[in-house]
Amino acid sequence: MKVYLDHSATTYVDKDVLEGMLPYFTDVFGNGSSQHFYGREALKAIDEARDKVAKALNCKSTEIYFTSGGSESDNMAIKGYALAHKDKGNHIITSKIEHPAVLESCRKLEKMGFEVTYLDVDNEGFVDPKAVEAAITDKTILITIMLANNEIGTIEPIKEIAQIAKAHHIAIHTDAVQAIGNIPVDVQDLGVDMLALSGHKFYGPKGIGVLYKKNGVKIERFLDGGEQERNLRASTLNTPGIVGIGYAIEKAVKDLDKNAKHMAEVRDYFVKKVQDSLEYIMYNGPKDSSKRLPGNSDFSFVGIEGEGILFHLDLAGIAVSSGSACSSGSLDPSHVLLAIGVPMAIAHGSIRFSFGKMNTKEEVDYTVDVLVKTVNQLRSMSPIYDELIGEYKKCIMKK
Amino acid sequence: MKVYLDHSATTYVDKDVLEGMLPYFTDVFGNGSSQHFYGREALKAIDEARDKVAKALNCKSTEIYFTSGGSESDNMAIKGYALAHKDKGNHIITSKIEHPAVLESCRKLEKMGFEVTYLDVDNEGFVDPKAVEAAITDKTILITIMLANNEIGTIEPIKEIAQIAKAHHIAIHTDAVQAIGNIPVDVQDLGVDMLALSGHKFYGPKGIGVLYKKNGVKIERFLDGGEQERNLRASTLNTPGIVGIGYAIEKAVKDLDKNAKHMAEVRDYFVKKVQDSLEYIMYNGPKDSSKRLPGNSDFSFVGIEGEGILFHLDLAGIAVSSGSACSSGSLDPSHVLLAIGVPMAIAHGSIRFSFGKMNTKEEVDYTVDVLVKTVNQLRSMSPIYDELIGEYKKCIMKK
Amino acid sequence: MYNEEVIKEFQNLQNVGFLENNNAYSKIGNAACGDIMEMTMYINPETEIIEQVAFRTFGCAAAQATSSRATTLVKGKTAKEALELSNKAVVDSLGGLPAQKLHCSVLAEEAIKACIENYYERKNGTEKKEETKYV
Amino acid sequence: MYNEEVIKEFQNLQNVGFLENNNAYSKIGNAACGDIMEMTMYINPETEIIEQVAFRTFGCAAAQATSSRATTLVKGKTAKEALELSNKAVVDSLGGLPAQKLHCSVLAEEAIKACIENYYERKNGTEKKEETKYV
Ligand SMILES: Cc1ncc(COP(=O)(O)O)c(C=O)c1O
Ligand SMILES: Cc1ncc(COP(=O)(O)O)c(C=O)c1O
Repeated sequence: MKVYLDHSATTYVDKDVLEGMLPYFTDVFGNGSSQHFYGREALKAIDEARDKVAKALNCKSTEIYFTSGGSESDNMAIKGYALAHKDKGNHIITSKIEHPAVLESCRKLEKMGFEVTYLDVDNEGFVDPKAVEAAITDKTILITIMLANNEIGTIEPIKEIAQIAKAHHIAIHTDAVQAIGNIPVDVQDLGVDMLALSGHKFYGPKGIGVLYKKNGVKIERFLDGGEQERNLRASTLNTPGIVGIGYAIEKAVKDLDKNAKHMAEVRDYFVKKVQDSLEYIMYNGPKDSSKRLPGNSDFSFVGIEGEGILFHLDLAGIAVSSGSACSSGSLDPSHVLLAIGVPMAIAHGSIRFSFGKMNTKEEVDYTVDVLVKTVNQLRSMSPIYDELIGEYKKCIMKK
Repeated sequence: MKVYLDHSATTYVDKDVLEGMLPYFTDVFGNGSSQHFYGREALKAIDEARDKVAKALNCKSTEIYFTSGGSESDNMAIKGYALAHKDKGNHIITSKIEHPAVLESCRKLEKMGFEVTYLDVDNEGFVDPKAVEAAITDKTILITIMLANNEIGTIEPIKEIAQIAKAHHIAIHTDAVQAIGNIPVDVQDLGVDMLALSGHKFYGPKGIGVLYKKNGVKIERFLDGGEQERNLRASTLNTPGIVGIGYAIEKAVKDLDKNAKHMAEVRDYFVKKVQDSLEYIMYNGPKDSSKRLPGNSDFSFVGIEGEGILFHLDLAGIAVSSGSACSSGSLDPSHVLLAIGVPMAIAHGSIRFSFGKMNTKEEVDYTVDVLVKTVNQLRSMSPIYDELIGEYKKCIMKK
Repeated sequence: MYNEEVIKEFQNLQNVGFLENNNAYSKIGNAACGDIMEMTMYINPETEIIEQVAFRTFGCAAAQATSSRATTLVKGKTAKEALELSNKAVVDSLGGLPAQKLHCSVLAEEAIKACIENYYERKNGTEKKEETKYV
Repeated sequence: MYNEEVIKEFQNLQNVGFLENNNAYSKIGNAACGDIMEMTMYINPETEIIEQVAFRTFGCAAAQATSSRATTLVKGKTAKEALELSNKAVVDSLGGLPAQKLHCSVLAEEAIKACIENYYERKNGTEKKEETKYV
C-alpha cells in the first residue's frame, strides 16, 4: 500500500489541470509578448488564467503577477517593497515561524541595513496582533506574516494584523502558499497589500507562482530584464504553467468546502487514533480545528529521532515529512517547533502528516498501524526515552 | 499557410521532450527535497537531467543550477557575482547589445554603486576583445558578454574575451540563451566562469533555465529561501521543467550539426531571395555566415515602419518579430540596431526572421512573396521613402 | 490585440496617396519616433467642403488604420466641421484601440488640423515652409 | 538516498539492546543535535575478546545502520583490534553513505572507543561518572 501524507510539501497536478495545460507546450507555443498570431493566442490564454486567479482572490486582473513560485513571490514582495520604500524607513516586522523564503529575504535585507523584528509566537504558533502593534516604530514600513504555517497548520489572524498595519499606514504582505485550497483566501476581506501563492501546493504545476499586489502599492522589480508583467517581472511568460495555475486555482476555490471538510475529517480521525494508541506524544499546533489547516497534523514522539520514523514509514510505503521538506538534510530541528516551545531533543522526533483531498480513512488505519509499531520499536532502542519523558512532563506543565 | 519564423522568441516543446516530462506532473510528482520514495524518485529524475545538461556543456553536474529561465540565470550570475565580490572592486564590463536581462541587471547594480562600461560594437555587432582589455581597470570584477545576439545573430569572440578575463583574474559570464542548439557550447573550450541558458529557446519548456557556474566561483544567492540547488537557488524544484530541459539539451546537442546546416541553408536561401527582390534594404548583422547564428536574419526595409510589415505578414499567417519580442509594444527602435549604426528612422523598419529546424524552402518562397508585396505597398504610401533612401546611402557609404 | 474593425480597415485602407491638385498640405510626426503622417486635401474654396483627401504614412498599423478612418470621416464635411473631429471619435468609430496604441490615433487628428490650418494660411498668404526633420 | 545494503541493515538491526552484565559502557552524543549513542560490552578479561556487545541509539537511520554494522564488526575481536576500527571501514562495509550522513558513522566509532576506554578505566579503577547532557 502506498500512502502519500506529504501534501504540504507538494501535490500532484490534477489530471484535468494537466490536460488544460497540454496544448500550450506544442501547439499554442508562442511567446506571449509576440505581436503575431502565435503570440496573441498565448496571451489570450495567459489573460484568461490571470482573470481566473483574480477572481479566486477577489481582486483585479491587473493586480496579479506570475512568478516562478512561492519563494520568488515572497522575495519579490518583501525585498521589492523594502527597497522601494527605504527612504521612508528601514524596519520590517515578521514572525519566527515564517517559511525560509520570507526569513531569508528578511536576513538579506538586514545585511543591507534594514532592521527586522522576528516576533515570538505562542505555543500553538499564533502571532499576537497586539505584539505586532507593539513592535511598530516610526521606521516600520512593512509587516509580513504568513496566512497559514506549513509545519503546524496555524492560521494566523491576518485580518486583524492587516487592520493594525492599515491604521499605521504600513504595508502588509502575507505568504498564503499553504492556505489556498484549504481555507478561504480573499484579499479584500483580508485587507492585505501583497500575497504569495505557489502552484504545486494546490494540485497545480511546479515552477509557477503568483504575487498579488494591490494597485498603487509600489515595489522595486526583483527579476530584471524585459518588460513582462507590466515591467515588474522579466522573463518569457511560462504559458503552460500560467494556464495550469489558472485552472488549479479555479478548481481549488470551487471545491474548497468539500475538500476542506473531507481533509479535516480524515485528519481528525488520524489524530484521535494516534492519541489513543501512543503515549508521550505532543500534538503540535492549534488544538482548535477551526484555526488550523484542515489537512495538517504534526506530532512529536518523545524519545526517538524523526528520520528513523520517517524511514520506517517510507519502507512501508507511507510518505511523510520530518520538519519541513526544505530543511530535510539539515541537522537543526525545525525552527517552527522550537519557536512554539518544543524542547530541542523532542523537536528532533517530529513528523508532519499532511493530508490531501484524496486521502482515505483506510490509509489512516494502515498508517497508524505502521506508526505505532515503529514508534514502539524505536523507543525500545532509545537510550534516552525515560529521561525525555521527564523533559516532556516539564514542558507540558509549563504550557 | 502558416509559417513560424520567430524561433528566437520561443520554440515549441518537441513532442518527445514533452512525453518525457509527462510522468512528472501526475505520477512522479514528489518534492525533490523530500526524504521518501516520492521525493527520491523526483530527485533521481532531476539528477539525471542535471547530468544531461552537464554532459552537453562539458562540465560537472555540480556546476549546473536550475533556474526559472534565461533572465533569472543572468540576474543570478551578474548580481550574484557582483554582490559577492564588491570588496574587490565595483566595475563591470558588458556590451551595448546585450539582452535586457543583462543590461537591466547591470543598471540595477549601477543604482547600488557599481560602475558599468557598456562597450560599443562594430557595424556587424562584434565586440572587440581589444576594447574589452582596454576597458579593464583595477576595479573590474566581472565581464559579461553574450555568446550570440538575439536580434542580429552575431557570435561574439567569447573564447578570446575569456582569455583576457583570465589573464586579468576577472570573472566572465556569457549569456548563451540564443547559442545553444545553434552553435557548439562547451564551457571548458569557451573558458567562461558562468553561462546562462533558457529551455524554451531549444525546443524545451518555458519557465526553466540553467546557470552554469564553475566550482569555486562564489556568488551571492539571488532567490532566497530554502536550501535547494546547493543553497544557491531556493524554491521547490520544478521536476517536469528540469526533466524537459534535460531531454531538450541532449537532443539539441545530438542534432546540432544537422539542424544548424539545415537552418543555415534555408536562411541563406531566404536572404538571397530577399536581396534579389527588394532594393534599399539593410541586412543587419554579420555577413560572414560562420560568425552568425544559422537561423538568424534581420532586415531593415528603408522607408517603412516595422509594425506595418509585421502585421501584413501576420495576416498572411507568417510570424516574425520587429526588434526583439521583449521590446515589442515599446516605441523605441531596437537598441541593438542603433548600436550597429542603423539610423533611427531606418531601424524602425526592421524585421527579424529567425528560422527553426523544421522550416522549409517552400515556406521561404511564400514568405518572400508576401514580404515583397507588403514592402512595396507600404513604400508606396510612405511620405518619406525618398528622403530615407538618401539616409540609407549616406549610412552605407560610412560603413 | 487589434479588433476586427481595425484589421478590416488596415486591410482596406481608404484615401491613400498624394493629391497633386491639393490646396491643403500637412506633414507631422518624427521618423525617429516611427511616426510620420502626410495629408493632402482639396477644399472647395466656395463651400469649404473637403472634396478630396489623401494621406501617406510611415507608421504602425494603428496609425494607418486611424488615418484611413479619419479621412473617410472628414471627407464631405466642411473644414470647420473637420476641425471638430477628435481622435476619440476616430478610435470609437474603429471600436477601440489597445492602450499603448492610443497615441497613434492622435496623429490623424493632428494631421487633419494641420492640413486645414495650411489651407487657411495659403488662403491668407501666411504660409511658411518648414523643413521636416526625421532623423 | 540510502543504498540497498544500508536499508537491509536498518531493517535487520543487530545487537540492539542493553547488556546488564556489561563491563564496558559508553554513551556519547547530544540529543539536542539529534544523536545519542549508548554502547555496552562484555569483554573477556582473560582474552580481551569482545564476547558480547549491544547498542541503543536515538539517532537517524544512518546512525542506526552504522552502529549495528559496527557492533557486528567488533564482536569476537579483541579490544585492541576493535580500537582500530575506523568509521570509514564501517561505511565501506555498508557500501557507502550519502555525504551529509557521513558524520553519523563517526558516532559508532566514537561509541566503541569510549566503551573500550571505559573497560580499561574500570579495570584500572580510574573510571569517573559523567552526567549526560541532552537538552
Ligand atoms: C539572449 C537572451 N538572453 C536572455 C533571454 C531571457 O530568457 P527568458 O525570457 O527565458 O528568461 C533571452 C530571451 O528572451 C535572450 O534571447
Ligand atoms: C509557507 C510557504 N511559503 C513559501 C513556500 C515556497 O514555495 P516554493 O517552494 O514553491 O517556491 C512554501 C513551500 O515550499 C511554503 O510552504
